[in-house]
Amino acid sequence: MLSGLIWLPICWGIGLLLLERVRPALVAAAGVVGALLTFALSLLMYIGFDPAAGMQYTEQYAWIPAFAIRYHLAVDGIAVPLILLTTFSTLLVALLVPPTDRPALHLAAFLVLEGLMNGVFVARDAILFYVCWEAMLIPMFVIIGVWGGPRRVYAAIKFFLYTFLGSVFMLIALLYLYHRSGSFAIEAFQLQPLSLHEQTLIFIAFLLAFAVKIPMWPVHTWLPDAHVEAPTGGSVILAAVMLKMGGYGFLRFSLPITPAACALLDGLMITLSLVAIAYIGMVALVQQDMKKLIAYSSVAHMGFVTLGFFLCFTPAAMLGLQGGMIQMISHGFISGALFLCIGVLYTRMHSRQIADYGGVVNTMPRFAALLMFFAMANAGLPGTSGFVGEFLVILASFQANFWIAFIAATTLILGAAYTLWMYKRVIFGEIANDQVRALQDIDSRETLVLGLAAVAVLALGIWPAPLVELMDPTLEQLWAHVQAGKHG
Amino acid sequence: MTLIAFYGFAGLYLLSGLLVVTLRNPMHAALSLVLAFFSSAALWLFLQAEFLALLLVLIYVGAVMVLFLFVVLLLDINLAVLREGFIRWLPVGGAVAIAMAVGIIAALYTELEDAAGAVALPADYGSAAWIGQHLYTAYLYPFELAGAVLLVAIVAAIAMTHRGRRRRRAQDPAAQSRVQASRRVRLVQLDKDS
Amino acid sequence: MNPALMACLAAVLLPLLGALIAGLGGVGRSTAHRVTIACTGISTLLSLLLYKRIILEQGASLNEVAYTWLGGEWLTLEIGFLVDPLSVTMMVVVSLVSWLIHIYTIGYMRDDPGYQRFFSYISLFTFAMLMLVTANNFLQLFFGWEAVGLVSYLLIGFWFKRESAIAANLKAFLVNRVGDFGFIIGIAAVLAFFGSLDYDTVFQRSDELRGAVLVILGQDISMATLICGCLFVGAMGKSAQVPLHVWLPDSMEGPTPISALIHAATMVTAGIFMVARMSPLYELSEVVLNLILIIGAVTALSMGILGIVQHDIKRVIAYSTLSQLGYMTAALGASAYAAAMFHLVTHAFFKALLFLGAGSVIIALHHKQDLRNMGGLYRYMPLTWIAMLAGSLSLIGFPGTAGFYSKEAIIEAMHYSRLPGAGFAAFALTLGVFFTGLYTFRLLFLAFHGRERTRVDEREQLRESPRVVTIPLLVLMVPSLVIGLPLVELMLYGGYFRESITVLPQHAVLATMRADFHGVWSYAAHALLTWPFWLAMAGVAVAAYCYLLRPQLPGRIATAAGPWYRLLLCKYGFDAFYLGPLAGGVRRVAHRLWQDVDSTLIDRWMVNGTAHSMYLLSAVVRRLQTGRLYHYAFMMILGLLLLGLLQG
Amino acid sequence: MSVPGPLHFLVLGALMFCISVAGLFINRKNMIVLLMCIELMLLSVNMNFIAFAHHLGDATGQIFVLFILTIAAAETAIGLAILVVLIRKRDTINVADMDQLHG
Repeated sequence: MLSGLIWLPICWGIGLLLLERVRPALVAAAGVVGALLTFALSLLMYIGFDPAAGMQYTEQYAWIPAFAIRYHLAVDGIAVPLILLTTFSTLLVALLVPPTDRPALHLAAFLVLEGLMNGVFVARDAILFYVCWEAMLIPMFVIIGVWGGPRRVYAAIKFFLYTFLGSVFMLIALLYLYHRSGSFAIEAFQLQPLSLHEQTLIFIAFLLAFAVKIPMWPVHTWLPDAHVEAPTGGSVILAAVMLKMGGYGFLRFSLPITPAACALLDGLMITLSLVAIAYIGMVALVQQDMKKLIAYSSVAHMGFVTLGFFLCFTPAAMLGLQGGMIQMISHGFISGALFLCIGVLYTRMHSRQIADYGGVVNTMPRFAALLMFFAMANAGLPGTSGFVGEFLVILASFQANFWIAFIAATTLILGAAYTLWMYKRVIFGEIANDQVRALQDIDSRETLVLGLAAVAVLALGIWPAPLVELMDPTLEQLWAHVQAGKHG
Repeated sequence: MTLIAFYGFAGLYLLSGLLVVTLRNPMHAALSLVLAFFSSAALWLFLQAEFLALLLVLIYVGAVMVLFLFVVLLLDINLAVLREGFIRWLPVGGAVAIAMAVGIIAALYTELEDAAGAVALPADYGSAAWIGQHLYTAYLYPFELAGAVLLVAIVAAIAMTHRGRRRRRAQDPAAQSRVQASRRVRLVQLDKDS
Repeated sequence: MNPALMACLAAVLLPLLGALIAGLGGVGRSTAHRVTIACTGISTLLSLLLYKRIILEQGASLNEVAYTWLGGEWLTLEIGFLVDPLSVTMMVVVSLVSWLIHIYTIGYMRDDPGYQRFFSYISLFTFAMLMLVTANNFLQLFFGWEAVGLVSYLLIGFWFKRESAIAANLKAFLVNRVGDFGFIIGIAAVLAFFGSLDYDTVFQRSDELRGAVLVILGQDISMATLICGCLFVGAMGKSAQVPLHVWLPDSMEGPTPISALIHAATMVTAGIFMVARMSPLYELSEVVLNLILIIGAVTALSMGILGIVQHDIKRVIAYSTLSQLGYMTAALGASAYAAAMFHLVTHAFFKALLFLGAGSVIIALHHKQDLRNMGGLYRYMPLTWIAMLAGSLSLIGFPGTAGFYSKEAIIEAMHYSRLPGAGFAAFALTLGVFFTGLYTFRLLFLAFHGRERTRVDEREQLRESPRVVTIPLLVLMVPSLVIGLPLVELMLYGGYFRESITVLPQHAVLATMRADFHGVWSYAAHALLTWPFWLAMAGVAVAAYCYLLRPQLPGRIATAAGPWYRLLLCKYGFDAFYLGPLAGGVRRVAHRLWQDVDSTLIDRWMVNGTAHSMYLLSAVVRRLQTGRLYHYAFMMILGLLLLGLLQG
Repeated sequence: MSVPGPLHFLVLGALMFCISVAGLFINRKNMIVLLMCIELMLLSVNMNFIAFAHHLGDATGQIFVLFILTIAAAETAIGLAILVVLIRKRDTINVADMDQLHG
């Protein structure tokens, strides 16, 4: 089942390339079918998944016996929601109209990317995880590099090198852990007793890899460039799933393997997250480019994820972990949808500058309504998923320290300010220029895509219980392990 | 008595080495190298390495040095150019050499001072039979290898230098690419009315 | 599911259903308004039924959980409904006023393109307000709180083509969000201390708060003060108390029905309702009660004064709302929660009446709102004039009217309260009555009496508004005038709120006032001798003198007052401060942060910087490869030498 | 007749080695002298080998010298061949001119 999740999209993508030679007309439809099949497979997995039973659907084959590297797949409460998010976002992107030049390669890149991302989430062997982690960069590099905007080459290279530099340190840490524990299995890493000094070094190595991915404050400057230059689909997947890799990494590697180091450095991590929330929130306020604004808003929202995770040494640890996880999933839907909306505008007006727009509501009322819904979700309106994650994290952070909650709560004001100010300048008001007057409202395909995202955001906002029940046992286990680990 | 001879030959040996390095004319340098070989052969005799000493003199000096001389004579090297930079680089080279010498000798004196006395040598030590006996038993394989190396050297030397028949029409791309315009094209100023 | 919960669920969810049908159903104009009016009508009926069951028949209050929102044994958050005297009163007020306004809107928005959209928004608002009111835990309260903020944002910016409207709605939302910032910290504090967000558990264990202390920045702040203070910040944002009041006058950009519904009757009272609901917590913190008292008094007085200088008919009423909200907050401060709720109920009716009256004037004058070119309208619009007169009398607290009973109770409560700020509050509120009388009748005289300043060609078309507008006016007139009589005895002194409001013995202001209350009419008669009545009449006299007998006198006073007048005009400089230094300052700092730190320091220096330094490094290394043999030999020997030395 | 101790020969070898190294640097121009210096270096190394062989009464030193000589001979042959080809192409054997391989 899990191998299917990895190899089905990859083979399907390659199949698309072949299909292009035979019957190019079918490529778009085939792409959608591929994404749909993977989504169905992930749904099947979700239905058959029993939250309380820890690791499930395990598959284990010897891969490189010489170094005890095994092709070992399994999935638990943390991975299932993220896989669902991946397959759902890729389905949304596949439904979009592919670009005119080389559509097959475009869809193939996305399907291969989806396979690799699923690979990262299901990998239980460190080397398999690392291979998928690095391989994932290649399709995204191609997507940004080929179909991107004017400065795409710079952005693609910057994105690739930045992430790559980070993950090289992770490789060192993995090798050291292999040296200590004798095998590459993640369980072995987690049970391997390590001295505080070792743990701190390993934690810093992992931090470099995951901080770049999330992105955390000082290493985030690649994200606005990557988003501005990436095509719509690329931006959606980059925002919806690739940013979660960092968070997943923290949960899967940093916290369980080096709990003492996390306890030692959680102060630093919390400060970085708060800087991301407040400082980036203000920076987002003054952006002129819509995509850059949403990119900075993503950094601010992901700040909540890291804040939530690193509250796990305070009294309200579980709240923080649940809040962080939900924030990841909800941010995936919301920012994915926002990028889809900007994509809709971009395909019509070929500009992302807020100044070029004004009074779009007069010509695109339905689009304005949907964008209003997503803007409100981005600002964390209760009833939408954006609120759930932030609410839990703020509740948890108050029990840690008043001032953490104080700064984290500023996101209410900043989030609303930059999102709605952008919304006002773009949507409300008189029609700014005749290009805006010539805009047509969104067609049925775009409405379907945005509608699906809206349903997901609303459902998670009104009734988050199923998602929480799915993750609760695994988070409980992780928290117990981290607590025990502290004195180990 | 042997000491005097030893110092004599040693002095000769060092002097000829110096000459090789300093002489302007490569011809003289080659001859002083030959002298160095002769003096070192003599010194080896002191160490009861007769076979090798003779080997050195007969084969090495005979063949290799002759080859040197042959090549030196074959190529008419103009001497003026050769010695140009000599003085400028002397201090650096000299300083490094002296430093190395001091280093090595200091090491020698500290390490070997307490070396045990000379070991009793077998009667036929250093003789051809003795070396042959060792050579063809323990060191047979390296011996074959040495032969192979020599063979390769011969083939390589010939392949490189042999120019084969004159008439070969093969082009020489390196030469072609290095041609300057001035040697192919001549601009001539024509006056108006012609 | 017992019938009461079913009724409550239906009452709350029906407006949502109506909103969805009207908004997304793509239905025609008439179906839209019929569906929404039917839904809100049924919701009003159900509220009245519940009211009868819980208040009149003293039935048990209902506290049920609908579904678990977020599971996990760490923290269970549910969505539930609490129907007790406090919330059922609010339910009736909200649904009744909203229903009347739905009917009124048919006339007001007749020729507006966004007709269905408007109806869907106001019934969505009703749903959100009912959710807020009937919540049984802090989470749902916060959901209703923000949803109401969202709908007010949508409605203020309803005419999205008008630049001023979309500026006003963004301002309203952000100022509300500033309030919510404090509110969410308050909720986090509640969870931190009590471990649950459910009203029941929190209120039963509320006395554990007495000694609790939280150390912030060295000082230890009592937990009760922190929780109540933060929650009150939220209430200030929503009920537009002084520092966060700037958005209410600007929200008049929205159509008049919503000004009546949201910015007079229901939404702005959410803050008052919340403080009344949290009375068990507020009673524990004298500091916060005193703060509330002072802020209420300051708002009442300062906003009342501003009402005098406004020229836009809706802004005058908006400032009057601000002032009346100040009265209610002051009542809360004095622990006279019942008086505050009573004033809330009466205010909802007569303020809605005033707004709708103003709306009908605006319809007649084809959306002109400036008092300076109105006058003498009573001849053309007698019904509207009577309604406005009734509303004004009730507003200034003319003895016998509903407004009189509630405002009189509040002013008296000030005298009995022993809080340090009570003296100042009593003075401010009594003085406020004079200004209330002044600006209310200034509006009445300028609009309906005196010289006709309307344009000549319009004068012929000046006719009474259509019946669908005047009927709600007349219907509303009844409660504005007479609602006080039955309720004053019951609400203030008759244990109307039973267990939903708890008052500590040392704060029981209303209990002491019960002693000298001998029936409704004697109270009214006794009031003729007290200060507030004479001040109100003095206000009316001054208004009559200035605006009827000597119309040019106010102009001369204004020029004479000079700087004072300008201070009032710029509304004490709050707006200037918020837009200039605060918002502008944040933008400037953000710009500096983005340009200097983010793109220059991190991006250009550290990221591209490292890339460039690699380039420089490689340029240097390139020169090492000279191509000359002896250099290489030399380096080899040098290496050997160094190795030797290192070994040696 | 007492043979002088190994030390003298080692010192000789060392001195000769340093002289040839100096020769490498000093000689900026001539390839042939370069090759000769290398020959000299090898010779000095052989000297050491034989000195130790004699001192330890062991055969390997001498045999090794034999192999070094063969290698030296091969190396000289090829060196000179290259020299000849070089002269034919560049008609100069000035070491300073041959720096086309620089960075």
